[in-house]
Amino acid sequence: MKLVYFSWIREKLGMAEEDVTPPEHVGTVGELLDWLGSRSEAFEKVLEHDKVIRVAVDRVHIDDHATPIDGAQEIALFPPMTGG
Amino acid sequence: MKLVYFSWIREKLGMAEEDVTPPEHVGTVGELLDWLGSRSEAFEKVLEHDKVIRVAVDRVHIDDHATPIDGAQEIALFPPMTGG
Amino acid sequence: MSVEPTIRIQQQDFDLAAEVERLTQGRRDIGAVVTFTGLCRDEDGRLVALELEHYPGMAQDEIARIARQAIERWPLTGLTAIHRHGRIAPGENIVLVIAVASHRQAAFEAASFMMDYLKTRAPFWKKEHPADGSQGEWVEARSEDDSSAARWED
Amino acid sequence: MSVEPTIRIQQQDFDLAAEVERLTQGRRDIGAVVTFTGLCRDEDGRLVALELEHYPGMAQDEIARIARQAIERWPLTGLTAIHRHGRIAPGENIVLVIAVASHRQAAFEAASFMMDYLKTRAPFWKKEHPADGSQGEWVEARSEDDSSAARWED
Repeated sequence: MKLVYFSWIREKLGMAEEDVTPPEHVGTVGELLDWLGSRSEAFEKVLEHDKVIRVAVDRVHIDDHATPIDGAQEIALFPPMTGG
Repeated sequence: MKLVYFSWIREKLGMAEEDVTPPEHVGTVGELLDWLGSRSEAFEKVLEHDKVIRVAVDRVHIDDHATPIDGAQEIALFPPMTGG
Repeated sequence: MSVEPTIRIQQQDFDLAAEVERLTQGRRDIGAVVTFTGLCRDEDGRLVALELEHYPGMAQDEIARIARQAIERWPLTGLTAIHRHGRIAPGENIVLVIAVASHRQAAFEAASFMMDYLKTRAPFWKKEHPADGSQGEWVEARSEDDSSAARWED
Repeated sequence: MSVEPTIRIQQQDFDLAAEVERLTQGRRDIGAVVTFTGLCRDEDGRLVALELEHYPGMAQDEIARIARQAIERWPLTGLTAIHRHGRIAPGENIVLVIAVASHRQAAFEAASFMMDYLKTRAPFWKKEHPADGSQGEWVEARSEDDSSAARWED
């Protein structure tokens, strides 16, 4: 699965995207974030702000971290939007 | 004093304006309307719609028929506005 | 420094882009421009034109009064209102309001307020010219316009 | 017949008058055109530019979703939303929304709704470029924008 990052999350991680293969036990958005936090210090620091981190699964906003990620192709992490 | 008429009031009266000198006892907008109604049949017919007739004294909307007209130069009578 | 509104009553058409440019050119403090353009409709083919009658001596002053209320109420950086009179065909412009501000809410609300008050306070009257050649009627005031204006009262 | 909104995500500027013309030309059933243009402010000289980052794969789809909601909710005859990305200087355009309808209330409300949702749902992020050459900050989301969007929820 592809992960894509935007705004200060992209800057803090030092990359715009990466391909990952989460272990079997990672089944939801919340579990994915926890697993990503356990993989790197940079990600752990990003997750200190996890209250404001927004997630899109296959380019659709996800409000509930219990949402399954089974079969997802692209998961995006970004801060609250400031366009318009 | 000059009276000016607009929209269907102008059409029903058959004139856009006239100069009048009301008698002494006509001191308010309401009294002016009554006096005008007593002067002509055409005006009496217009006054059948007096609930919707709007009045401007010297180019300012007047909501209260008890408003004095003493010293007024131009009094306008028109139906509710439909611009915009 | 108080904003000086642009108010025009005219027979000829107006140019939306030029009027926006007048309010924004050279400025770096504007965040939001809201424009409202009102056009003549043919009412499903029923009309060939509207005739806009107005009270020349009062129209400019009354719209200026409405504009001053908007400027006092919202932090605007610019405000324009142009109202046409005379015969206007379907598809043609009737009225333009532009409200300019740092933030969008002020611009949206001021433009909406201006239109509600133009509808109910500016001395203009519309007469219909029917497509079938019959004698046209004067457009009746809509009670929705009064209630729309009333929502701005405190 | 359902209205097909025009949605564009682009680096280059847009032309307000041309976009209005696209929605109104040749029509006789339109009574109201509301446009919102959002511009870059210099924040009292503090900024030389904003950088607009976006999520290319999602931005178009998300704005189209918002537009469909507006079209379902109000009787519109046309709807356009254009959002720029990249580096934008103070005084330049960022975003354009145009809502067209028979009556003004639908046009005003739909344009305002579109902007509230573009602010809070469209995947764009603004970074400041300060005039003093320092490292710019990412603009923080405003809670007013969330509450402004929340007023449209039933």
